[in-house]
Amino acid sequence: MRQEQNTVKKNLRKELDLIFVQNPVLVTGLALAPAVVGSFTMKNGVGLCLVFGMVTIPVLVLASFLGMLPEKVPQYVRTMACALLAALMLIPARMLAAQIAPNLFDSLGMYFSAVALNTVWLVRAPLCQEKKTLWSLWEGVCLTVGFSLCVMAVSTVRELLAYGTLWGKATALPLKFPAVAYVFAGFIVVGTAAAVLRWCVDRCHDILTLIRRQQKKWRA
Amino acid sequence: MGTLVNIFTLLLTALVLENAVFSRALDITSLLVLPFGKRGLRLFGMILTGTTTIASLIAGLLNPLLGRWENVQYLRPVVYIVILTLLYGCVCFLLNWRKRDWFSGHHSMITMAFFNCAAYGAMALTVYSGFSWLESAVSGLGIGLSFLLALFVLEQGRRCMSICNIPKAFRGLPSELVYVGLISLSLYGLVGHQLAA
Amino acid sequence: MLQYEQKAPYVRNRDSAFTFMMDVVIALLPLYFMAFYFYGFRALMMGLFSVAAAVVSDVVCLLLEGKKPYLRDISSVVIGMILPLMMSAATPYYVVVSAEVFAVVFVKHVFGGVGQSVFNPAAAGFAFAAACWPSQVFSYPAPFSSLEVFGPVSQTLSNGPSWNLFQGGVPTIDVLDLLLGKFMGPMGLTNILVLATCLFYLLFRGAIGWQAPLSFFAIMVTAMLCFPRVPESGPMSLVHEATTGMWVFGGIFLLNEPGTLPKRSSARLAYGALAAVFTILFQRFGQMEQTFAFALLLTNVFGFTLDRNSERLLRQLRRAYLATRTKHSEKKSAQRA
Amino acid sequence: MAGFFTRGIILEQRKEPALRRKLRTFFNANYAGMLFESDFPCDGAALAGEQIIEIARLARIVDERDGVLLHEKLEKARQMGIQVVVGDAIDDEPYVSSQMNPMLFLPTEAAEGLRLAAKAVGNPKIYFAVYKNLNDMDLKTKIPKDINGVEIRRIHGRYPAEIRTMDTFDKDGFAMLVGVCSLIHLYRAVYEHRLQSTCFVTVAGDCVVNPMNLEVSIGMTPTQLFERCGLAEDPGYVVIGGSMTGTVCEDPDSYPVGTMSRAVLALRDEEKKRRYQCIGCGRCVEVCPESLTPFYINRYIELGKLEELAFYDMHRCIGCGTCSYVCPAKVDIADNIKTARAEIERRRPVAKEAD
Repeated sequence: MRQEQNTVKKNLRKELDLIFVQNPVLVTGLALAPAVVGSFTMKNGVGLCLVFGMVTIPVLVLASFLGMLPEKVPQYVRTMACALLAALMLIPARMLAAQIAPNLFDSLGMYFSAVALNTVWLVRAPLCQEKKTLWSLWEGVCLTVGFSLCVMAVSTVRELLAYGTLWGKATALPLKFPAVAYVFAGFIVVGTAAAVLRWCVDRCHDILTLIRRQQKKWRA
Repeated sequence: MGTLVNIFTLLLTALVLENAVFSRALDITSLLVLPFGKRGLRLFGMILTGTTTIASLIAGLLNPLLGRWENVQYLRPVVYIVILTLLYGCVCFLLNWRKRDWFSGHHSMITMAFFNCAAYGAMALTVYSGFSWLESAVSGLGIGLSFLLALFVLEQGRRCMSICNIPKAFRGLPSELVYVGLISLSLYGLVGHQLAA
Repeated sequence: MLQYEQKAPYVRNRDSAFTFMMDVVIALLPLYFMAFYFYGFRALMMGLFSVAAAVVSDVVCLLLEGKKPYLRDISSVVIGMILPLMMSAATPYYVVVSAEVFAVVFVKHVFGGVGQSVFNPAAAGFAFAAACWPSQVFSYPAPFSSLEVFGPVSQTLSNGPSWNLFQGGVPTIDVLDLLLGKFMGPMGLTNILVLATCLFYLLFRGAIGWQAPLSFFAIMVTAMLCFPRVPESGPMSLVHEATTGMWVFGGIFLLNEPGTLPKRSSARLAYGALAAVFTILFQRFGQMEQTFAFALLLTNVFGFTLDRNSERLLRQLRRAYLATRTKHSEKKSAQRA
Repeated sequence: MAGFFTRGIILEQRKEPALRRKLRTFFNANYAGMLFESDFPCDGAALAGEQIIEIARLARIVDERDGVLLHEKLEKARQMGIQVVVGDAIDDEPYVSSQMNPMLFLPTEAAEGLRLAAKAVGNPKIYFAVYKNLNDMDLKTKIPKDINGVEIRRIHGRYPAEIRTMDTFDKDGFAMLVGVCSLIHLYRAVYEHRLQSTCFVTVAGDCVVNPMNLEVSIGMTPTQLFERCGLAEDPGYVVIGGSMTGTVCEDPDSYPVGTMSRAVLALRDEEKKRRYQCIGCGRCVEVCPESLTPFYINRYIELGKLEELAFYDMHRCIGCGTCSYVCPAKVDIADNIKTARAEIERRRPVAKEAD
């Protein structure tokens, strides 16, 4: 029983890495296009995270079910099924987005549905086929949290700099850089966000090794 | 003669003015991250050009049909993805039937090429700007070729950055992102405004 | 008494990186004097603010990287001095400072600091400012109007002759004013004669190579003469373009930034030509008034490739030359035997 | 300022006090007794070519230009059929005049030695080569047109003049360079059966009171030489060899001066020689005589990527030091290249054993 619990804790720990150490957007760099272009206001950021969540989690769950299909079914049929599910999930995502902010779809344009085809589930779906459905659900949730953290961070920074507003409400920022909303600044902000994340992860890594070395010393 | 000039300007705008990668950041993931290696990426570029041209050709053909469905806004993205999956299905079926070994080797490359923001963007662009079927094919070709152009530019960038001692936090992906960002800043001088997404 | 880390050539050239950068600063001073002559103290204050911002952000980045900032390394001062000259004298200070911080932090230090700039920081800074606030950067006060040093400028700002050229109209300023630079234009680069003296000073001091400016100006002048952008005679269009355009200033200071310039002389010729081609294309199809900075950013991308290809070309030439020489010497030894 | 079309650099030679002064001798052993016994007659005219080479072998004369034994060099030249023998007195490095000064102050020995060498090789044309750009303000010695009938040809151009000597003599045919000092030793070996136990050294530098050229017995230490010439102040560092291509001598008390060390320099150490970071100005590329790109070579060496250096032809570097001389950021490119070459040499045998 204890050994089985350890594996569960280890798996949980491995999935949690997906959020910070292996962040899908900033570290492995998947699904970059919407994160770079789409996220210039917080509303857009929320919209992107919503669609990403609505698409990736069901697809990964479906992938784990597809794993049970007989071996004869070729792999490309499974990816086609996942893609169709992703397309169908767009419709409820669109309705939900209309509730949050009326003109969300127009401001995002084609990037709203481009998120449906992101490379995260394309890469993760074959891996999830061997997993049990609960684990792939958990992985989907971790991926979505990782993606949304990054996109929300980038979009808040860009909105603050570009329009000086937070979720549409003006803030007391004296300086406005209208160009931060453009595409080139999106690249640079995401690049610096990736660098800052790596810097923080390195520093936490150093601190953790220090603590572990301290503990070893106390125990010895 | 008129259409020829029109096509040439269209191709030029798709290549330089509204470069799919630098002005619309359509296909950054496969450009920066996917582990296809140098020659693999060029092959991937070819496949991507094929998919974008065919996809936008079909979108151009369906254009009058899709245009009329104005009231059903939600269905349009679904239709695009369905078209893409069908294309993917028949291409995979053909390859599986004909060249099995080559297909098994390059399976992930083909899936990436089909389910790709660039392909989706090409279709959305053709319907958004209401091109005829010929113009949409040319704009799809333009988007694919702009991916190859971006690939060439980024190769030079990577080699140039290999000799700069970039601070540790910026090594790898972040510096390439900033590099592509500065190139899109330079192309901003041509575009001059935020592209209609 | 004995030191061991002295390395091979024990006699060294007298000038150091400090004197190298000081040459560029000295070449920039007459432009600042001219800006002060036209627009008063505000021009100098803008230069001061931008240099301060550049140095401060440079020091902060060095501290972040863990390196010790060194007083005599004045490359950020050079960037700080180049940037405000391209803007109009009435630009608010926050525009200059933020463009400067963007240039030093995101363009210079991300790619490795002093020597390894992949892009030209000053050009990228100006491009960022032009993208962010095109109205402030491109609206010029009339020269000899006394501008308030601090606070908003009460002068009436209007578009200069470069806007007419951009729209296709012919600017109606007589040639003498154009040559002396007494027209509405960017702060420092309206007087073409002073710019020419700066070019010769830098060439003589060896701070810039002669290849890149030569090929750049050659192609630009021929293009302006043969294909004028506005319906007027060739030489007149050349005079208009040269005095109002930013590419003359860019060809001297921005193009020859040591980091981004390729190193081989043949590669420098090709680099200057490429920069000229991009400048013309950006002028014809660009959406902005002064698009030289954007064109230069695009040419910086190809700087390294030009160097590498010219190296590859030279290797083939050297092989061919050595082959002929060995054949020649074999023939000679055959004769003698 | 790096030249427009010519490569290399103009150097301030600082040769003058040593070049003008008479050549002095400074021995620590019984110089007269160093003879070798042989039954050859004592005058050059009667000897044949092979006998001269035999004498050179017996006297164990070393050519100070490249460290090759003189008799081997003459033997090889004899087989290849050399058409021109050139006495090399090209001292193009600052402070160094250890070849020019003996030629000027021992003209008969130098000229006769050159004729003997020519006779050994099958009497082709003979010249002396001297560097042209001695642009010192206080240059008083006037280099004559010829020495005892042997014409002196001046090597034009900028600092690394060695590589251009072959081209200047190519018109006359296959040329071979022999150091002047070894010719003088050849003359003494033939006419006085004397072994080569001495070498010609310039003692100079900004800490030396009166710099001069000395004929020194082999094995003496730099401190002895400095005592002979007088030190104005403690030298910052001591250099053996030329001022551009020499090496720092860590322990001047026990370093033996050999035939190959052409100069012993005591140089003051200026603290303000601060090392900046390379700014990528490209002057080293303009100035390199072998038209290499020291900028990229140095950048790859500093990053440790040694496999890229083959593309940039680092093996063709002649180590003349002009890139480090002209670099405004005072980066030691020549030294980096030297260490990188040693590193690549160190790695190569491993590869050989592998396959």
